[in-house]
Amino acid sequence: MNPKKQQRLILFGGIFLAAAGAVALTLYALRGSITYFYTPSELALLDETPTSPIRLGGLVAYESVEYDRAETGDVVSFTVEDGGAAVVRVNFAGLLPDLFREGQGVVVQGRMTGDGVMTADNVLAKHDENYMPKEVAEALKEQGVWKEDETGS
Amino acid sequence: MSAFFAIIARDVALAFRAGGGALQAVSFFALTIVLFALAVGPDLALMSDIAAPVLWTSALLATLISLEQVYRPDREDGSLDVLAETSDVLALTAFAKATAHWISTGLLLTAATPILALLFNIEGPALWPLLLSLLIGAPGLSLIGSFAAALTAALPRAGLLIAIIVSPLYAPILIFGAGAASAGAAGDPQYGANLALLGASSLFAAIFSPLASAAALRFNLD
Amino acid sequence: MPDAARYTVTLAACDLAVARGGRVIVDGVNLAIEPGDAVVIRGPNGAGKTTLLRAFAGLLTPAGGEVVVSDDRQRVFCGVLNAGKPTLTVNENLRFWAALYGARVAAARAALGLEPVEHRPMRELSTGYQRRLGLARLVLSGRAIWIVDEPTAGLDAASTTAFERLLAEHRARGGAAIIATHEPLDAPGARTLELQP
Amino acid sequence: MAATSLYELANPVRFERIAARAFPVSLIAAALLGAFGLYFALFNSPADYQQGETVRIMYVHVPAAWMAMFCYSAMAISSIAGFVWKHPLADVAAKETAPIGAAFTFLALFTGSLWGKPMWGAWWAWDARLTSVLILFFLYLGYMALWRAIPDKTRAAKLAAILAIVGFVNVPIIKFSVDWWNSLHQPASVLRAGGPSIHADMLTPLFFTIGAYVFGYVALLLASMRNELMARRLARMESASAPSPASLVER
Repeated sequence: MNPKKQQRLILFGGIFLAAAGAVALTLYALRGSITYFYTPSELALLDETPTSPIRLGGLVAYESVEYDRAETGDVVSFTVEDGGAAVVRVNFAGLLPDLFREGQGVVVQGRMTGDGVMTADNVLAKHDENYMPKEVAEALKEQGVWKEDETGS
Repeated sequence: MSAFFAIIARDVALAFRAGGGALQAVSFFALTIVLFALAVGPDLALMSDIAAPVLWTSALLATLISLEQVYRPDREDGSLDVLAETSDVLALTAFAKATAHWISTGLLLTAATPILALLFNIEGPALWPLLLSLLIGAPGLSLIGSFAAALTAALPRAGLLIAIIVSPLYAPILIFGAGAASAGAAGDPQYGANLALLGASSLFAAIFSPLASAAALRFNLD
Repeated sequence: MPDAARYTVTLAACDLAVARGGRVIVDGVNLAIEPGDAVVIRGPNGAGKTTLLRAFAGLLTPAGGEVVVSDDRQRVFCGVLNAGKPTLTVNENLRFWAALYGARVAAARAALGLEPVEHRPMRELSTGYQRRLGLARLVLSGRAIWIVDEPTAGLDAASTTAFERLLAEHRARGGAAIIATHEPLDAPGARTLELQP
Repeated sequence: MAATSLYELANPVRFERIAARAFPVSLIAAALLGAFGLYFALFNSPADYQQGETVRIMYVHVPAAWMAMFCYSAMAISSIAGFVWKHPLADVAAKETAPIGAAFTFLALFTGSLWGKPMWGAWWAWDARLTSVLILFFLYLGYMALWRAIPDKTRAAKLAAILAIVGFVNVPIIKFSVDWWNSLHQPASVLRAGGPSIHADMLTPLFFTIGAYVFGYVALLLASMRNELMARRLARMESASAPSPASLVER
């Protein structure tokens, strides 16, 4: 085998191995799911509560939002759920985005300050891919076609 | 195949001779880390929180400044012609050049990390994720970087241009590298996934970089 | 030199055109080179000698026509640059090339008289010795077709004669050479071509 | 048919003739569609059930983001065409697409930021979609910088083409980033399995503005390609005074 052919073989063999390795690693990583935020259920599965700042994503539970107008300013607390058993109670002092409401998807940045309790530095509202006029949304809800879990997540 | 190793040996030797980039890169690495530390101030807890991103960014910048040395000197003194006329598969030659660059910068930076990490209050077990991520990611930095160096081989002052071209391409390696190092230190389960994606990025760079570099070099021979 | 190792490589340029900076500067070049041939190319500065040589060497894609070589791996190009590394010693440079061309150092080093400076870094050498190191690569490569740009620029009379002798030996073994130069070159039987607008 | 018309376009003289006619047509189309689109977007489309009036930013933002990716893809495809078919206009098209694409990318980032503040509560978030689009912007800048840095334009065309092709990996990452990672940015609404999830009353103005952006791109591209070709012709005329090609003569 002449050197050129031999080197071509090395090149293509190397490319094939590297490609296989890259695909395998990517599949492995996607199985572990690399996330922009944790959901409450994922957080509950962790062995120990993270001490560093994290992002928490989920839906604001219905009838969970409480405003505490103390002298320190507006403090709001609410529960974030993801349909599983685990929930996280979030305390936040600051401006909430327009989209923030019960049942809405949110991404909360902050630190865990206890088991299932989080102090937020920032609350971001996540909006979904559905765009429609208000009347249509209401009509859909009345007809019962509207599935609540379509929002957020 | 002996040519492959001869190229690596020569480039590594050159990097450590007078005017070579190896010691400059590692000094720059140390300097950036010190400057970061001075800017952050004395908060040790904050320092260990940001150690991984700071060391990763510094390693990236140190790699960046040494990239101009990969192909431009060879183009200027005629060596590139010799490499081209003796190479059977130019992509393998480009791979050898990138490997040599990794040995003389990336590996050196990784080796210097345990000491420099002390400046950011990182020691003991927290060090391992950082070292492992650099070991996996730094070859990717050299591979992608040497592609940008090949594109600009014929340009006399390409340092800034290389930085502009290569920075967006470096983004995945930086994100997954610093992400893995941070997650590993914090005991976060995303450590493995970040490390895997870092490895995938480096392997992907190992595929495209030699081929693209070879194509670029051919047009830079003219 | 053993007579058995005779070269049989030929090179032909057919209607070759080369461009520099997107403009065709040389065209209509037809040239056939047989074993033992030497071609000296002359012409004013900027006429495109170097560009043409690079096309012969296969380092530059022609703007038109083609260069055909009977064996692709038998060309060696030596430009005005010596292709050595200033911080490496003469021996280190030679050994690196030897690894690339799959050849040996000793004969080439002796042929160009480089022994006295073999352990010195290239940047410490005089211009003449640096050029000799550059030319040593032609001999070292063991390739049939030398393509050389200004081989004797910066060489003293004795060194020029030495190069002429090496060239004669190379041709005697069936080797060929294309040389661009402004200087007088004693190469018996060489064809001289002029680049004219 | 397609092949012949492509090769007809390949001839710069024919291109000039066709472009001279296509340019005003696409400019007018862009203006009309833009006017219709803006009218519908601002006055004749409903507010969103969640976002209220702020949803109207979508009509500027979504087409800009699409064009950002479209332009990069067009650039990469022209670059490949330049290598494979040696198409004389391919590198001109790629080169002139870059600044337009960069402008669209900037517009997408800027309007997205304006939209993000009231909706999400942040001007910027480092999520996968936003980050990958920002990287796209820098890829455009790198591509343009490379073109500018290399004085020899034939070489610049080839090297920039390699860079454009390499950078193309980012385009699928942008498109699928919202599916692969659970990001802050919402998933695709129009091009998705199961049909658009945008109400028809909102889809209409969106299609108008998308049309306006596409024709706007075509008009800008044609204008700048004509400019570039004219500049090259001028450069060639200037170098015509240079000596004619030399040839080898036996002496």
